[in-house]
Amino acid sequence: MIRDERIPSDELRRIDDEIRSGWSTGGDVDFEEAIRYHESLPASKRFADVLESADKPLLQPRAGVPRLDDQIELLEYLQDDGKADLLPTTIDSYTRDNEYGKAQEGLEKARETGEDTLNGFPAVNHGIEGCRELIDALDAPIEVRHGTPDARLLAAITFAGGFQSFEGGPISYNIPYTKRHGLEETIEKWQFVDRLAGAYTERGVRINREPFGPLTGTLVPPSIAIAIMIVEGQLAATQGVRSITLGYGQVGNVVQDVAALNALQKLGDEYLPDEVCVTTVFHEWMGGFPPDEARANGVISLGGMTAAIAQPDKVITKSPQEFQGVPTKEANAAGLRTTRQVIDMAIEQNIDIDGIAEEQDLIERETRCLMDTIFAHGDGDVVRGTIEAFDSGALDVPFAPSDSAKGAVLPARDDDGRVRIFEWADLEMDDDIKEIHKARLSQRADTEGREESFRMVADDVDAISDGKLIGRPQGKGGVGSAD
Amino acid sequence: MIRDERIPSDELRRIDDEIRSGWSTGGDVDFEEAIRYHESLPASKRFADVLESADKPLLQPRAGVPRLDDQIELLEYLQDDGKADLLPTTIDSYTRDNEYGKAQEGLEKARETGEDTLNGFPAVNHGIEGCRELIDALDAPIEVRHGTPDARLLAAITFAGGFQSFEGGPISYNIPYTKRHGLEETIEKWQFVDRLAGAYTERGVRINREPFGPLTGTLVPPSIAIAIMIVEGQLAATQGVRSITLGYGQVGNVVQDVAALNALQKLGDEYLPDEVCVTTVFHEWMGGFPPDEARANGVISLGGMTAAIAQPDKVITKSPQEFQGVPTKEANAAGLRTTRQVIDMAIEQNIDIDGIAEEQDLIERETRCLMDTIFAHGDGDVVRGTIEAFDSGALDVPFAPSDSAKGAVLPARDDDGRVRIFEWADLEMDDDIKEIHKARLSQRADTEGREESFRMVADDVDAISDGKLIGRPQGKGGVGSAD
Amino acid sequence: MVLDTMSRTVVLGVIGSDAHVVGITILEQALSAAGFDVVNLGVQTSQEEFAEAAVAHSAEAVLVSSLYGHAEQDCQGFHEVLEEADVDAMTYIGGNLAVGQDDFEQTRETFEELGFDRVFDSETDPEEAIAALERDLHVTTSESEQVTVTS
Amino acid sequence: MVLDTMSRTVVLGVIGSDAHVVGITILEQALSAAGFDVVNLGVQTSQEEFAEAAVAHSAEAVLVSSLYGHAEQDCQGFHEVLEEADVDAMTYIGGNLAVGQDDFEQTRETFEELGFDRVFDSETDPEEAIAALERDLHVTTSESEQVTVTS
Ligand code: B12
Ligand code: B12
Repeated sequence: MIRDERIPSDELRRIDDEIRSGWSTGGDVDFEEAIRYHESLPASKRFADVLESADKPLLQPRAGVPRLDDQIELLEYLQDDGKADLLPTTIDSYTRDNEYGKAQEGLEKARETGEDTLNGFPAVNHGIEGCRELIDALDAPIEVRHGTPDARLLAAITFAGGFQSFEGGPISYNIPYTKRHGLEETIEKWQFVDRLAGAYTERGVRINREPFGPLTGTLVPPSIAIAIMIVEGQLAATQGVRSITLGYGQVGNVVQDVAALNALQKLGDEYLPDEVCVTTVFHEWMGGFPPDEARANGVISLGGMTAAIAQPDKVITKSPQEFQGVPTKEANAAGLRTTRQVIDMAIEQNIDIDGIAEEQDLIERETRCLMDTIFAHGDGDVVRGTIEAFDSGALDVPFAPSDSAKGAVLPARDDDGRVRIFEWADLEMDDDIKEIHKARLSQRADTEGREESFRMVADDVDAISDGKLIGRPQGKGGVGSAD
Repeated sequence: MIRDERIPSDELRRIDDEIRSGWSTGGDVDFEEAIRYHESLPASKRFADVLESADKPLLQPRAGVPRLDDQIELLEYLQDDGKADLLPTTIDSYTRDNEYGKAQEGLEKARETGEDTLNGFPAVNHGIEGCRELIDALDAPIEVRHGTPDARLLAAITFAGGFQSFEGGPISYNIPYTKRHGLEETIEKWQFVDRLAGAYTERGVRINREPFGPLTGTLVPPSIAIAIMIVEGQLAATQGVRSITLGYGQVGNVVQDVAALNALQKLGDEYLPDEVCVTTVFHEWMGGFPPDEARANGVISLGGMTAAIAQPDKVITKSPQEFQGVPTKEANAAGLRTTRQVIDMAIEQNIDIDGIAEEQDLIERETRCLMDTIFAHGDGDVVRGTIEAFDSGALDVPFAPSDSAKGAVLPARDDDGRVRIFEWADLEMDDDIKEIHKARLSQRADTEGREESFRMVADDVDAISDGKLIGRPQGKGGVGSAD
Repeated sequence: MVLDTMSRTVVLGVIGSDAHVVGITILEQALSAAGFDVVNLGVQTSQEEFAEAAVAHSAEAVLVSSLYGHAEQDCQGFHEVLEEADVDAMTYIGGNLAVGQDDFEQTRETFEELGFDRVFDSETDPEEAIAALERDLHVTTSESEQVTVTS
Repeated sequence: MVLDTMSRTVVLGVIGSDAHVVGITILEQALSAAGFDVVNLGVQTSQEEFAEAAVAHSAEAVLVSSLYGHAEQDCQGFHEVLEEADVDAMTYIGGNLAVGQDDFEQTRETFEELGFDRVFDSETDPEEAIAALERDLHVTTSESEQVTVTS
């Protein structure tokens, strides 16, 4: 039965040896040599330092293509033409499934045909050398972004390959990304990833870790996301990580988004040990996008505006082609520049919106309820508590595809467009908070002259792609019109 | 010596006959027949009614090409693909100069070559029939937009041609648009335009009139714009206009823009006679745009966000190609849809920003100072007062190219990005208000560690196109680096 | 409202290692509301799981969803697997079927060649899928009207 | 700072019926700051007014600005008018020179054919125009450095 305890050094070495034998490139890892490589990198490539010392939100896109030279070209473009402050390398789906063989096939096919037959960069297959070639070629720090339940080999190779930031976590890369991996299993695997990052940290190479805040990207109530961020931050801290970036995905209501980012930073600082430097990352809208680049630019800009007000440490931008598919590099850079323009025009303005403190207070109270129930479920151990709380449904994520979460909680927007909880299922929450949500949602139902139902949820899921924030009834029968 | 008095009917007829003889198409105007044509139009083409009864900001682009069929196609596109609520017809520059002969040449060359040799639609040359073909072809109401100091013939033909909204005014289409026309002259000419609109109004065809609020489009302090809007509204009301849309151009600081739009509506209602229905129009940023469509989309979106908060009756959108030249129809429609998306996502949110009431109060006080000085200059007559006040410099517009304005007042942004007055010249203003501006600007100068100077103004003029709101020194020498 | 379509069973799932669940959640709801009997296999469903479920529930249609850009690889040989299991159902595929900014007509061809009866893009409303199913499975028009008229 | 360029006179104005004044306001300021003697004719300046001013002030360069899209028409025959008036000055044109979304290289050609020595697009910083003037009017390098070094 695993607990929230640091993996002992010998155990770390044992697992490390074992997982590195999983694919040929694993054998090339030499920890001492890797430390020397990191030490040789200029200050401008030290991810944690660059992020933590920035005086305004840094922008980072998403991007990953199979071939190394293409990936270099893509990132150079995003750096030069998009003016990205931080760069990504998004990993392909086969690697996420630990199917390095299939990834190899895809990579070879890509090399032969010139087509992108993988939806990301297979870093394990490229190996340490390939990774370092990438790191060396670019000026900005680069993060590994993936969605891998078992990312141990990916971490071993990319850390040794010179990456200093690694997205994900045992919950956030499990619940939204996979059906069958148990939580206990992914926690155990991520303890290794964090422990490895901690081993580098101990040697002065502070690997930045970034739990994935948006989760399913679809109307996730802020407190659920924040509680999971705190848990993953705690787990990482236990293993020795000292630079942690907690994430949050825009819901589109400015007051709620600013309040949530404030709460995320505040509770992160409070719950995580003092020796951890906590930063925040804001993801531009992660749900369904409008099938129209012009409208998508509006969605992106609203994200920029929110970022200018809340001033997170980092913003992950979307492209106007988000709806359609993997964006061209031009569209990706355009998303960066649109965001930059909005932020830079708005950030020097004093924009204090009423009601942020109240909303933040509500989010904090909700988050504390969830944290309390997690600790209670685990008799004080956050690992056990997380597993038990998901099991009982006291902790849950809307639209979770994973068997490890009930996925029974359902969100809906209130009359102001803030995300509330419509179906609580077994989610743990104080009654007075539930009453607040209930009242807000019944106010909306009144406005719309209809009952609260799954149809409202479905309408809200589609609303932003349909051009609105709130999924108001349109007169004509929509989804669920027959119930 | 002209005064703010209604043109008598016989005088109206006399001038009407005279000006209609200025170009062949003028002869076709038959007032009674025109009234019947207007009466035959469906409710959806009654500009004033559509605008005044809307429950959210209506969107209108700018657009004009020389040939009729091209103009129809262009407007259909903006209506169908851009989802414009209100349509424009922008007139070419030769017509604005009353050079109908040159416009005719341009039009014929356009017809021969298929190229757009004019920068707008020569409505006078197209005549009543051409105008009506346009009105008939589109579903939405259409406004005439131009920039013509002497727009009498244009008005006579377009009103009879079925247009029910007409932009401009004696100050707003003089000071920013022309060097040599005297104010007395343009006022006299616009009295006719307004009187003609009033004649239609009397017969139940409420022609909407829209003074051009952005003026030079470049850092115009809100109170200057609002005072001129009120004056033009008063002049129009005197001549019998009953539907007046006062305009304002975004300066980019959200608090100041919302405050200005609030003040515009409030003071418009207060200063204009009760029988006038006062609405407001917000122009997305009218100054220099970034030479990059992605960044331009950010500027446009900030305008949309501001509109969602202030909720003017109408928004005039910009396109992402504003910097480059006359936009393609696709870019024009994109500007509309980006704006729509931002407004529709933000408008249902309760976004109350601190400090709007204070800023609005300041703007109102400034505007009253200017209105008081205008009345005082004219011994109670607003026409005389306006002429005298511009003459003495008590009323002035920054960057005015006209000989009728001193153009000596200079704006600069304060540390929050609000437009303040740096050089007052002879502008009339209470000392305590001047002190407020002074304090704000010296705060900025302190922040930047430099003196207030023309260089600050020049930096602010370029700031938005350079990607920022405030023209902070960039370390390297910019304009005026040698002074 | 209970319709005759209650007897019409459809199998629904996301193929391959794709985890995008929101689309099929909405689809499941809409199909059920329209009177279909929906067997939702969830995300990350293998070709074999689709075939087994289709056999076990005598499904009249198999609805495959894919969003993440690996649809083509994931569907190679899918129709052979169905055939081997003796599944004789309509097959639909929908979602975001290509990597990158592709032309949809090309994508449609690719998937029709793979054996799918209908191919839908990601702008597809659930109503369109329902209408197609009603046509393909010969649900009578009056029933379908009952469904769409109620608002 | 006083420079030798003080003697170098340039005429500046917006041609035709164009009223866009902001650009030349900034240019005037920058040119003066760089030591040029600027005769600013303002907006809506005719070809003849440019020629007269150039003669009257013995200008070494005539700087024409046009933003509103009629530059080509407005500049037809301009160099003939200058010639007739015996103006022997460098001629520059800048601003937004074409209607619509044109390719700048094409625009440059058009205006070079019309007789302009240099053609600038609307992304031109005043510094570029100053640098070109200094080169074309043989202002010594050390002077120009004095100008750009001070910040
Ligand atoms: C939310 C989201 C996520 C969430 C998913 C959470 C979850 N578990 O569901 C998260 C953040 C986890 C995620 C992860 C990934 N995502 Co994603 N995601 C999206 C996003 C933004 C919205 C999808 C959505 O929920 N839409 C709302 C629902 C209601 O619509 P829908 O899914 O399109 O379904 C409707 C229709 O398509 C249709 N339909 C769907 N299936 C079928 C089937 C049939 C038979 C029929 C008739 C109709 C039909 O009807 C549905 C209901 O109306 C889209 C982009 C977009 N569309 O805006 C990208 C997108 C689908 N994702 C993409 C990618 C690449 C990924 C990742 C690989 C990348 C990464 N960096 O992590 C991973 C994949 C993980 C995995 N193993 O699957 C790409 C796919 C690229 C491509 N196809 O070329 C997209 C298009 C984004 C992009 N532009 O790059 N994603
Ligand atoms: C502000 C503005 C206005 C204001 C002008 C106020 C005033 N009197 O100055 C108002 C609202 C009145 C206006 C009116 C019109 N405008 Co206007 N306007 C603009 C806008 C938004 C900014 C111009 C500006 O001030 N820029 C800031 C200054 C500092 O930059 P600049 O002018 O480009 O000048 C710099 C450089 O170009 C260069 N430069 C300029 N000239 C020269 C000359 C030389 C020799 C050199 C070396 C360099 C140089 O150096 C300058 C300093 O850095 C531009 C679009 C844009 N650029 O974003 C449209 C724009 C110029 N306008 C345009 C049009 C069509 C018009 C109107 C015809 C349309 C209308 N609907 O009313 C009228 C014309 C009226 C008239 N008779 O001239 C078009 C021109 C289209 C084209 N060329 O293809 C533009 C591009 C907008 C568009 N996309 O449609 N406009």
